[in-house]
Amino acid sequence: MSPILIIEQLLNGLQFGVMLFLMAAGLTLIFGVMGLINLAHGSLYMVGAFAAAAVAAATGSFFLALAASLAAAAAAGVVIEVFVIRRLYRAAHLDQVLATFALILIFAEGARWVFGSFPLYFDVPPMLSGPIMLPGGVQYPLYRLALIGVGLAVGCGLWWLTARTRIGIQIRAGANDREMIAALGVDISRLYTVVFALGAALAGFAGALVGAIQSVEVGMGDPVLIMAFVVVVIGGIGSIKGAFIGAILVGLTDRLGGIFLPEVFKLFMEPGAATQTGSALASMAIYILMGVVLVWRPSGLFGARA
Amino acid sequence: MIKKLLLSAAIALVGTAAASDVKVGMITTLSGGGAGLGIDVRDGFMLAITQAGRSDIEVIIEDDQRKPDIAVQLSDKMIQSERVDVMTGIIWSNLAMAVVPASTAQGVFYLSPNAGPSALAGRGCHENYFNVAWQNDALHEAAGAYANQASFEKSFILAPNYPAGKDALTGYKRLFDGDLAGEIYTKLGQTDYAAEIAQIRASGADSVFFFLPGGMGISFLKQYAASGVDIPLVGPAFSFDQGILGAVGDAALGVVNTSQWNKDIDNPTNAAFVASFTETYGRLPSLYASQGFDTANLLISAIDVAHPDDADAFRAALMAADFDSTRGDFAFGSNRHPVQNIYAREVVKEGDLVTNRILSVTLENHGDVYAADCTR
Amino acid sequence: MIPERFITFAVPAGLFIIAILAFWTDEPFTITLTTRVAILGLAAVGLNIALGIGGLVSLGHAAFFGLGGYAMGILAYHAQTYSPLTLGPLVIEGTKSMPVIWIVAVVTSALAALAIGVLSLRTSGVYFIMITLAFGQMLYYFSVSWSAYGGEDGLSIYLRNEFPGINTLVPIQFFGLCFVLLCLALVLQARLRGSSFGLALNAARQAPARVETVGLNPVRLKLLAFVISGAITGLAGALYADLNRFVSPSMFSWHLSGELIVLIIIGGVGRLVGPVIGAALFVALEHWLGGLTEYWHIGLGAILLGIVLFSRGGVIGFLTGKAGPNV
Amino acid sequence: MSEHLLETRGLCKSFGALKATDNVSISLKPGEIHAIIGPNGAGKSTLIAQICGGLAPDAGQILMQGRDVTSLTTQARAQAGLGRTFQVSALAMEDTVLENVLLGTLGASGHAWRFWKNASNVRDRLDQAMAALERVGLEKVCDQQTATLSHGQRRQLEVAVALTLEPSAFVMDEPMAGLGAEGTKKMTEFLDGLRDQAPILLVEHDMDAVFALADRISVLVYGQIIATGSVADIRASATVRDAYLGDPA
Repeated sequence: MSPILIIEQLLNGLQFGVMLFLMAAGLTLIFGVMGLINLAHGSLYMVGAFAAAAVAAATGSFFLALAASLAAAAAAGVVIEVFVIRRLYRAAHLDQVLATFALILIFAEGARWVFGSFPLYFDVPPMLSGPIMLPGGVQYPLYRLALIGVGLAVGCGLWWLTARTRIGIQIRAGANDREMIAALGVDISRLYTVVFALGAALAGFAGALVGAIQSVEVGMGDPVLIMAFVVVVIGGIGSIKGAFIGAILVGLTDRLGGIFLPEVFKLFMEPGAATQTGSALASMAIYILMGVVLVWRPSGLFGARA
Repeated sequence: MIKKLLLSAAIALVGTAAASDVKVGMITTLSGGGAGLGIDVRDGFMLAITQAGRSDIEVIIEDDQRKPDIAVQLSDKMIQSERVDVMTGIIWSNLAMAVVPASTAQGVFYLSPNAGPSALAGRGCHENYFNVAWQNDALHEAAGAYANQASFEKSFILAPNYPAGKDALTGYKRLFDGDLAGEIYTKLGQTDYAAEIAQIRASGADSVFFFLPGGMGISFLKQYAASGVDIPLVGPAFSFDQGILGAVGDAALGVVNTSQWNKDIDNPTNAAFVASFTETYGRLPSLYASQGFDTANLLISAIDVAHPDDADAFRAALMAADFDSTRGDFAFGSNRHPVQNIYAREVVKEGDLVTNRILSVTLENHGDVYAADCTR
Repeated sequence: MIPERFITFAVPAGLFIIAILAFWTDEPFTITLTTRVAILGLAAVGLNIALGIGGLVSLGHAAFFGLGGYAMGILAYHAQTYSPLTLGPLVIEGTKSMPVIWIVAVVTSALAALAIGVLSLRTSGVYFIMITLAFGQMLYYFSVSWSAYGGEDGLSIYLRNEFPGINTLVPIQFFGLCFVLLCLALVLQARLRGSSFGLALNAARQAPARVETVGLNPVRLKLLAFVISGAITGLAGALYADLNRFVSPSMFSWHLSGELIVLIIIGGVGRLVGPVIGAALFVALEHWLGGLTEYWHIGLGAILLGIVLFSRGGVIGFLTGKAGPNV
Repeated sequence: MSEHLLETRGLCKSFGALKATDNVSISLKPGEIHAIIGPNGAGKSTLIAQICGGLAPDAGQILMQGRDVTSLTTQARAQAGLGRTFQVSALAMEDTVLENVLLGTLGASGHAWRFWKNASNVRDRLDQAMAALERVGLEKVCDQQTATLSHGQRRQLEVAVALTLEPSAFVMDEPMAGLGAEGTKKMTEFLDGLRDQAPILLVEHDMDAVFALADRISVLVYGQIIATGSVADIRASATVRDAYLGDPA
């Protein structure tokens, strides 16, 4: 293992982590403010990617495509908030699970109906394609570096939004005390729609950003959704800071585990079996991390309540 | 209304009365992830049936949603309720393992248009199971042989951590004479290959062999192109099929892949197939479509000789493989798997269209190593 | 309005009659479908004990379903290949005997439920949902990457396992076996619900603080409910594997966990035979809608949304005019 | 054995800079009703939560009959003889009135690990439960769903559940809350008779009821007990008047 390889893997873990953060931030906000568990968050990720791919195909512009992903996911978010989710705030978690599960089915098959069964084409813009040489001789894809930058910028933006703006104060108040926010005279139903749309837009944005280097296809949101759940559980529900730290932890664990666990097992097993065992264990690494955090802190690293 | 009902009832009666009709059950993936492959097989198959104008062949099509348990239930339905004579359609090896042994054990013929797991080619072969596509290893072996022809000496190889992935790497290694710079198994369904690409970069390999079907391959190719690593790629056709190339775009250009079919194989059957498929469905045919088309034509050729009720005669007719294949010459080996040419193709741009062009024949009349184990 | 007691007896009887009619009219596939209803119903009855009485919204019950399935798959695989299973010094012979397989399935899934329950019950509410989901996924990925038993391809068991005195390959006989187990589970749930344990568990869902202040431990009550629930779902998994003569990681998939919850909600949460009604409707929908259009999931999703938004209490709630317990 | 059935010694609990409980020492003797009064936010709920086991104190001890129970769980304290009623009714609303009381009898027996026999078919428990319901006058509605009870009846049911435990001490959090004049009167009479069975630590806002019932009163302000004494002492205390009673809030 050369130091260059290790640095590269750290960057990869970081890049994966910040993208997870975009997903997890929306989930944790929506849960923190409205007490809603949204399984359809992965579908919004997919909506963003499909919208971006469609717009990129029509206009050829990557940045228009990104804008489209934000708009489409936010619009989808508003639509499902107004027609479905709004009726579920007072409902039991069970109803929320079921209704958002139903939304997954509708979105997945709907996307296939509209866009067909084959993956869509969506690629990195020429100005961001190709590798770049980092100090220390590490060659790294420019686009991924840009993803890390964008993710960190969105993280800062969210921090600024929640800590420094009026709507942020309302969001934090809503997360802590729903009666209080009503007493402050805030239009709750509008606040909820705005937060839901914001969470949806973040998910859609992540879908588009990642879609450019992966395949844009039906069901692409499912694995990310479950990882984002793990992030939220680790970070603590309702905490943006927790989502950020959790996402980076999960990103690093997942990426580094996949590479280094087989190497570790090679120290005392024959290579074939070591690769097998290492890969099998690596696939469980983030869940084991989650288990450890739960034993240590049942309400997550930065969670206020269990 | 009532007249209509009576009419359809009459047709139904006639339908059941005509005992010489052949019932074909097609279980394939038409919804969910990977539906594109099933749709291509279905469309290719039905194109052949329609072109032949055969009204004595009734095809019942069901969607397995790529779920093995659904596939098993559908095969129960086909056999117990519809009482089909022949089954076909399954795309995925794991679904084939769930359905094929039980079906052939119940006396039904099965013609595989895509999956060819090694377990069904060797000791687990069955006299009623015919594979019209390839044994799973074939394209990977061809990739290994191509690597020798291209004088590669040090390959980095990767595949998802599941049985077909392991078969792929085994297949490549079987014919590849060089050394391995690295061998990794990725997570099934993995979409980010940055870590693997970093390892490839650090490995000092002169070639990379990968088997990453479906969305995995798309992700890998895009990320590989962006990484600046310029070690040549080799892979089986699955990641370069016409449906996928549209999503990969220029990132795939120049990659060599192995296939038993391409749209520019020069024979009249193939030319007619490509033209009529494109005209009927408004898209270029894929590898899978050609396999569906060949499967149907093989079936038709056998039905012309004998009805499946006459199992021995029908089996012999299938074995003769007396039909015009889109691949040109086509014959079965002793284990009822194809013995055929495998080509190296290169991804090229024809106008705006990213597609494949044949470079050379990599393996001639290639069978599989499991045939010796097949004693039935 | 129909009394719930009537529904409780009519639903299993109806399922039985359909199977018998299918037998007389020689429609083996209909029997296979009723068997599927019985097994999915059994799995959901298991979940209903945790969910309907204990209020535990587990989105990871596929874990137990899959473990039950793999208990069958692994034991039968070793019996089928005549190779014993070696775990270090321990050598276990495979078996094709259903009763033995069932016991192994029940014990394995109960132990797994204990481990997952201990961790997830440190939390509640949404955390619980997400954590059970995550642990279910963990087993899914493990089964995919553990190649000794087929990984993603799964394991085919060519012949159904054996039960003394019964030819399990005959559809109606295998249905009978599954049906009896379903009825036993229903009786067990009914007794459990009326027992001291059921009373305390039911109260632990509605008012955990009250249960604590009378000197009972609500977490322990819920943990035991989770274990019983996992064990029953595990048994269903073993039967499902035998129905299909095949096991694969898809038995662990989180869509299946979601579908089990769907079955319960369609029938009515916490209702004794709710899961059976749910399973029957689900299987019927899958076959009718699935026959009508490739995109049948859209229809299924719309129906589910309708149930959540407009009809509390599922089918039984609608028939009896009484809303079910609040979970 | 201590003469105090329930006692706290130097109890402290802080939330950040806020001292919610500040060196609180109170006791409960056999046969008495000891009322805790104080303005909103004085820390009454925090105090009760520590006594009953929902919240761990930062410092200090809680003793029952001389035994240190500070580290015991809520369940263990209940089994040691602590009967509690809640400010907001915590009842199984979907169950019948009888089932709620049967739950109490299960607690009294120490476990609920019976899985087959129907819970309402156990003779002793049924008798015990019905007796408790008769004490509070709810025997006629025992088969009704709890959610259909009036507010006053729910308060009575709370008490009945606590009664089944045959506790050695009661902790009651605002049992009069939300009751009308008539209900308060009935509840006052009932509690008056209950003190001989077991003493009551009573947190209550209704001053008339407190003055009618209490043997001793402790006044809690900003987490501190500023005075303890008889009804007359407290009425007369200038400190209390300044800090609390004189305050129109």
